[in-house]
Amino acid sequence: MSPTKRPKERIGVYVCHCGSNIAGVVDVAEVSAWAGKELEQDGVVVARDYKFMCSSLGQELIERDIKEKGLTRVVVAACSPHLHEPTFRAACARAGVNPYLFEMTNIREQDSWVTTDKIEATKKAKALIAAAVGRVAYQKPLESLYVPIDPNVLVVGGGVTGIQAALEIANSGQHVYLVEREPSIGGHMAQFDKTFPTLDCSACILTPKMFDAGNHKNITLLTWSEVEKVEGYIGNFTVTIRKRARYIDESLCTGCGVCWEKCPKKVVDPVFEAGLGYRKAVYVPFPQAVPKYPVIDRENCTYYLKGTCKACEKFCPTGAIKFDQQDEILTVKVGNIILATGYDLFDARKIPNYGYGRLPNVFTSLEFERMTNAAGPTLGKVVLRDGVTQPKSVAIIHCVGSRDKNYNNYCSGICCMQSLKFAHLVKEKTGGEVYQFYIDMRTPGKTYDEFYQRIIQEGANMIRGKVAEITDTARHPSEEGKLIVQVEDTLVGKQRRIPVDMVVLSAGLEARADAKEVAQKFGISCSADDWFIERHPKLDPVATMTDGVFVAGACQGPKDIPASVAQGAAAAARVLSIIGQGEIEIEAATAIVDEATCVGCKECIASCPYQAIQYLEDKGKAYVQEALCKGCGTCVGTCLPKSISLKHFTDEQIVAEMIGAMQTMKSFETVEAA
Amino acid sequence: MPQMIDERAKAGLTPEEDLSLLHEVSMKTAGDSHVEMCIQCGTCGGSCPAGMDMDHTPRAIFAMLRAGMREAVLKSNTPWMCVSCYYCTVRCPQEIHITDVMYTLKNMAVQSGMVQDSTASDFSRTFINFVENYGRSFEIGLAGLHNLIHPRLALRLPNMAPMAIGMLTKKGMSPLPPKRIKGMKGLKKILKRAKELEAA
Amino acid sequence: MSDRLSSLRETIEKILPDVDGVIALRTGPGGIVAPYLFSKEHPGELAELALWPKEPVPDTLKIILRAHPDAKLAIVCRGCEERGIVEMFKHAQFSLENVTLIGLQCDQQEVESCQCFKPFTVHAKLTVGQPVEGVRDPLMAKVMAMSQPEKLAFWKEEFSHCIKCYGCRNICPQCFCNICALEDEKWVETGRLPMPNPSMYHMVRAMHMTAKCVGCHECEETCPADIPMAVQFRLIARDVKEMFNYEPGAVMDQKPPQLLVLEEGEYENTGLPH
Amino acid sequence: MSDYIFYPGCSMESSAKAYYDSVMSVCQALDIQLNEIDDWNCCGATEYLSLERMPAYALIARNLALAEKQSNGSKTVVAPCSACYLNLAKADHYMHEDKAFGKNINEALAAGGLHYTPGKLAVRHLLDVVLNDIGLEAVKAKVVKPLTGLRVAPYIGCMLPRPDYGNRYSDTENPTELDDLLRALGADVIDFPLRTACCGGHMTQIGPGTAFELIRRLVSTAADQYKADVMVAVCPMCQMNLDAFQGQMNGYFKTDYHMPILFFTQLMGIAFGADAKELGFGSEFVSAREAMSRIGVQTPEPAADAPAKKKPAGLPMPPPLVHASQTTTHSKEAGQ
Amino acid sequence: MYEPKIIGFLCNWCSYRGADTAGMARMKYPPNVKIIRVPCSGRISPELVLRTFREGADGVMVLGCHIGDCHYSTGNHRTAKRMPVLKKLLEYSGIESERLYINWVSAAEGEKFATVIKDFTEQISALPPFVETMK
Repeated sequence: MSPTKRPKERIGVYVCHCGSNIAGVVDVAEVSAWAGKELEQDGVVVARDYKFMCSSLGQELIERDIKEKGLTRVVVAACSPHLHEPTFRAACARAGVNPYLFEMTNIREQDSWVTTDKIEATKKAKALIAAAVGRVAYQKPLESLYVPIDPNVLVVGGGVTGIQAALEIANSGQHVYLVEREPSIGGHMAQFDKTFPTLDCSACILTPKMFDAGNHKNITLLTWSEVEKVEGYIGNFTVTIRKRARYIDESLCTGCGVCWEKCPKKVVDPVFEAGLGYRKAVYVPFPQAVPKYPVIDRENCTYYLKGTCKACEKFCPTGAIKFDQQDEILTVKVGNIILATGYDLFDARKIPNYGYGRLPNVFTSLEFERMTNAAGPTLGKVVLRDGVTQPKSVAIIHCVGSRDKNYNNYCSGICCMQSLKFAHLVKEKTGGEVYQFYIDMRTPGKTYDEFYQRIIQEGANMIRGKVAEITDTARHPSEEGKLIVQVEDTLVGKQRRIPVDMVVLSAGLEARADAKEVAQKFGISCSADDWFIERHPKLDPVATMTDGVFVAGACQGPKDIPASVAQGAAAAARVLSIIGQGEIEIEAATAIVDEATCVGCKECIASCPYQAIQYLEDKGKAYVQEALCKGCGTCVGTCLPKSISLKHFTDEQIVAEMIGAMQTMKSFETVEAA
Repeated sequence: MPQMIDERAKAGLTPEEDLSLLHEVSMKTAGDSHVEMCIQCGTCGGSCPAGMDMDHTPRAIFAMLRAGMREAVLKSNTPWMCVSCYYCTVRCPQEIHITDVMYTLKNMAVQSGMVQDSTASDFSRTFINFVENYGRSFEIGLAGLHNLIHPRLALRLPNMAPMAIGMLTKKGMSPLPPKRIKGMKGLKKILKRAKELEAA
Repeated sequence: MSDRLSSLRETIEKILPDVDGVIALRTGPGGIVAPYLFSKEHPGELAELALWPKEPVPDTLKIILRAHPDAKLAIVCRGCEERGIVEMFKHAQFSLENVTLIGLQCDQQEVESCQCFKPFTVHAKLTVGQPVEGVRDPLMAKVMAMSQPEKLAFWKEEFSHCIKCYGCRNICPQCFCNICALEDEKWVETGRLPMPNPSMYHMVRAMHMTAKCVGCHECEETCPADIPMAVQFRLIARDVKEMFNYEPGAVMDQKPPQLLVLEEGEYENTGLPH
Repeated sequence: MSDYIFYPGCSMESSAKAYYDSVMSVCQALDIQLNEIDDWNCCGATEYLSLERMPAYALIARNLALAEKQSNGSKTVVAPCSACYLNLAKADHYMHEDKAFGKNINEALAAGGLHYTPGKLAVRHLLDVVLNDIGLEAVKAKVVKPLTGLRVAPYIGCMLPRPDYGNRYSDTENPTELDDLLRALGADVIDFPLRTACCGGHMTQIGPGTAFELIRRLVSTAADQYKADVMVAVCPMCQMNLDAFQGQMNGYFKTDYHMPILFFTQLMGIAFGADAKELGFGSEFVSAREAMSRIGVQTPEPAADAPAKKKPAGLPMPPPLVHASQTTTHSKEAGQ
Repeated sequence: MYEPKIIGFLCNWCSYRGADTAGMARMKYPPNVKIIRVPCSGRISPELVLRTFREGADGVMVLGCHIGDCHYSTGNHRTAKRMPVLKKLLEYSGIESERLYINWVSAAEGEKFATVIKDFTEQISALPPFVETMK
């Protein structure tokens, strides 16, 4: 029944209980006994089940069998190979069996966890093991390829996470390219006034780090820049970066500020001031910006719009204004990449019943941050949209756009603490009444809950209930001229209408609007909510499925400042450990052409997504360049005479795997029919 | 043993079999109601235009369903106060089909005979009697009949009579029942089969 | 017919001095018609020039060009044969740099005999005869009209006559591989007669013909069991044209669609879920 | 000429005769051909659903089954009543979403020799058809008598934008489609914050206190806060609750509102130059005569405008959100 | 009622991970589909699908990354072009073309994976066993 004459191999089968994860549903003892008996003809010489195959004892069990029983092939039926394939490959290698002679089949994620019927789950496990045994006999030893690691590192995103990562790496002596899309590094943290729970000044703790990053001899700072293209693989990335024209000659600019003082064009700043304040058409986002050079906002600059003005040019003492400057395209070589691209704020206009954008005195959390910032548009005063009136009562609404399937299903994590901080700031700055509307109070960080208790003590009114609507339609004279927050006080069980002067929406955190494109550019994947996916949620939180590409901070999921900084440092440590190795192993499963049978029709060449296949004119044959081949096998799917094959995924292997599963399924059918 | 049940009742505990109440409601609601997903946030109760007049807010009803408080839920006026405005449904962060659940609770209340104030259910009954016999509804006859059944409603509404007269004069509405649809026989068969299926 | 024969002869006579040879059909000894390389050394042989029955000349071209890559040749080809030559060229089987195509347009009678959908050349600079309209094989509509069990029964019956002589593959000008998947036990149940149902041999072959079959019907001509296998190829060819706007042999530098990335709007034609 | 399957609903034959007359007039003007479903039955309103689920949906589905059978090329069922519209759309949606449920309903229908294929038909409200199939430009082209000077409160109500299975409306809480239409007629449209608040539904019959409060909110906000001349409805039940019960509401709260409640098609008819009587004017409880007389004479009465907003040098507001649905087409045929 | 035998060819990066995601969320689905992991759906040649039917499979699934999200950039484009043609061939040969199923499931779409498996198993159960049809 085998596709070609089946090779004689000595195969060991190991069935993992995974505690009760597998054994609770699959009858593992029965499965291993069955494999030892029914699959003997296929070469199985030993079959065992064990509580935790991935434990050191489990691995030793395999290693001992390899040595004592002379196993030439190993099959492990356990969890997903994405989790433990490397573990068992390494165990095999230690005992002298080439790691590619090992096969893993998934009876946890794809069997015991998804099947209700225990008998059916056991049968499925048998079929999957038979498939793996079928396949493993045809597997061939492969030698891994090693490539040297380029010690330079790319860090994308200049928020607190990216700055931390860049500094850690630069301090160790390696070179970092730090790319930031805005004119200055600093990110969201630079917009805040106070940080929870310590209430220390955000700028005071961030500015020194920004300065260090801007002046480090090992950091090339590329602001107002974006990554356009990424090619290559771990150790050998080639990155194309667009350095957008600032229209400022950086070698001449001293950052004196005359240009933005003199610029007559005032525009709303939607980024740094969160739309609550203004900047000029030539600007630095904030006084402590790093680098100090301004940029000209071409879309709003009078000169670009009308052809006249040039006030900045006239007054610039060093002649640094360059209206004809062009974008620069840079190509850098790096060995590793850290993505720290941060988050976007949920757009509160999407919730019509909260009236943001329609009702003037409804503000977002980021607007409120700017309002409380001493360097912000109101110089730190808490006022209504008219710019002067101090509110006597403020409602702060949690979970805006978070924990809501209509918007974002997840908890944004930071909003509870942020809202409590706002309550404190309102009390401190206005002495007015504060209402907190929350669903559940989540304060799990160090000294976070103490902060919550402090705010209660300060007199904030806590109302448990998700706000239904905010309206200016009064039902009662006492409500006239106010914003009315309509809510069910769920602890009382009654609907309440609370009139206030101002509402602050604690908008949730979202993945960047272009996260998907960025992920695609760097070859990583996004979750359904567009957050970047880490390699393992617990054990490998900053690596990704793409070797050499790491994620840190809020681009991976909502995070507060301490967690972001920790991840930035963690990613840096991972990168440094790779650089320290000097070289790295890459996938050995590449395509190969059988020259004897290749007819030179060039179909594989056209079908390769990577231009990895060459046509040898002299021989009239195709040829795979191993270093370029990524091992997708699309060429194999194309080749009519099957002259091209993919190592570790050959037709023999796949057909034998399929037959193993089919035969077992059929044998159950026969037994049941009898 | 009976003593033990009393003890449980005293302790505010409901008999265990009623923990199936939530599931029952879910099963009896058309489509996927997501009713078990409630996070008790109160968006529904806060949104409800009739919330002020309800015994329990919809949120509280979901908590009571979870607790298996069958009698309290089915005797509550909450579902009967629902005006089908669907604010709760579109705002619910868990996408619970709250309005549809209210219909289910009304169905269950009527079937179990636990309805406390029958004004609303009788109105529905009167309404569908016309539909089941004529295939069409009959607004003016409906209002009249409904007020005959519930004279205290009419007392509460002394202005009802002029309005009914207005219907006849201003709108030229007919005081006669609607014309029966042609396919009444077929419709009756359909409804009969549907009722059997509902009972199954 | 004689008109076309004499004007073909004139055309060949004209071109013969400039080339090393002209591939065309010749009535040989015993009246057997076969491809032949006419040369200026033997101009008299042109008296034996023949038009019909057609023979797979693209293969002859390949054999000669493989042996003599620099030869300067002309070839008399019909519409189907021209498409076959173009496909072989696309698949790097030979270079057409030194080859002159002489298009022979089929007449109505020949079209009927082959049920050909496109009985004229489009690339050849020199042509002989007047192009006539193609026809659609009526069997295509007949198969399409069948229900699923009827189709199954129809092919079961047809393929039951197959003796696995591999004649259809051998004659096909597009089957130029050195080794063949149809001889591999992995894909085809070799050495089993009658064929199991469904016939892997014919299914795999039909898949290989996707975007390759030029509709020359040589396979059906050569089949000793008269199996109308080309109907499947034509039906699929129609789908490929609808989905990816590709027709084998029609455009010189158009690559087969299944090798390439999806173009704008193609995905919508595939019927795959979104 | 665009062809549609038409489900009028019971009210159109009785209390909402004015709606029926004006719909017919407007559709004729816009070349909309409405083919009434032969032998349709009542949709059951919210009442049948309150008592028994399966029969209620079977009752609704009978109409869909008839429509599917009688459909002659058109796959769109148009209902002018929001409640009918939602019931039909809901039955189609749940039969589609919950396969077992759909099977049961079809089993019931089979007892009457009928069948409905879920998803086969698109159920739409007349407003949606006018806006998205006919379009504002075509409507504008028909206007001969712009409603200049008439302050109109656009009132959509609940069941049109919610739950909005087909994503046809820009917003479930603040849809501006009706505003756009009325503006195209030349009316002075107020930014009515309660455009989708509840009219009281069946509570006028069973819990009048609750209903009166809901009516009061709508009428008083339109009248006092926004000085509207008339309020425009898209549903017979909304119109009836606000119009017929306005007097009782006044009695209940000791107020004195006189807010005429008109159907959007009545105003369209006027703008298209049709005769007021043929559009059913005069059958409303709260007379629209005074309000309409203002545009009857050509000189528009100076509206009691709210004082022009002077922009103080305050903080900037965020720009309005552009809905994805506004950039794409709203009209969606069934079966897509 | 027979138990349909189904083979699912899943790409390593999206669909196989999608199956893992379904597992991690403990979503239940029928056990009929046996998964074979391949690097990319583009690896699946029509011959492999046909061979699987020859072994008596009642249904074959090919699941890959969404178009545009392929780990190998455009490997799945080839799948999207090859497999519809194979479906047509099945149809013309008198084999129910719904026995071959192609869809895209991302690593995050555990729920979609479970639904796809449920629906396809149901769809195949409605057909007679493949070997019966071929008799």
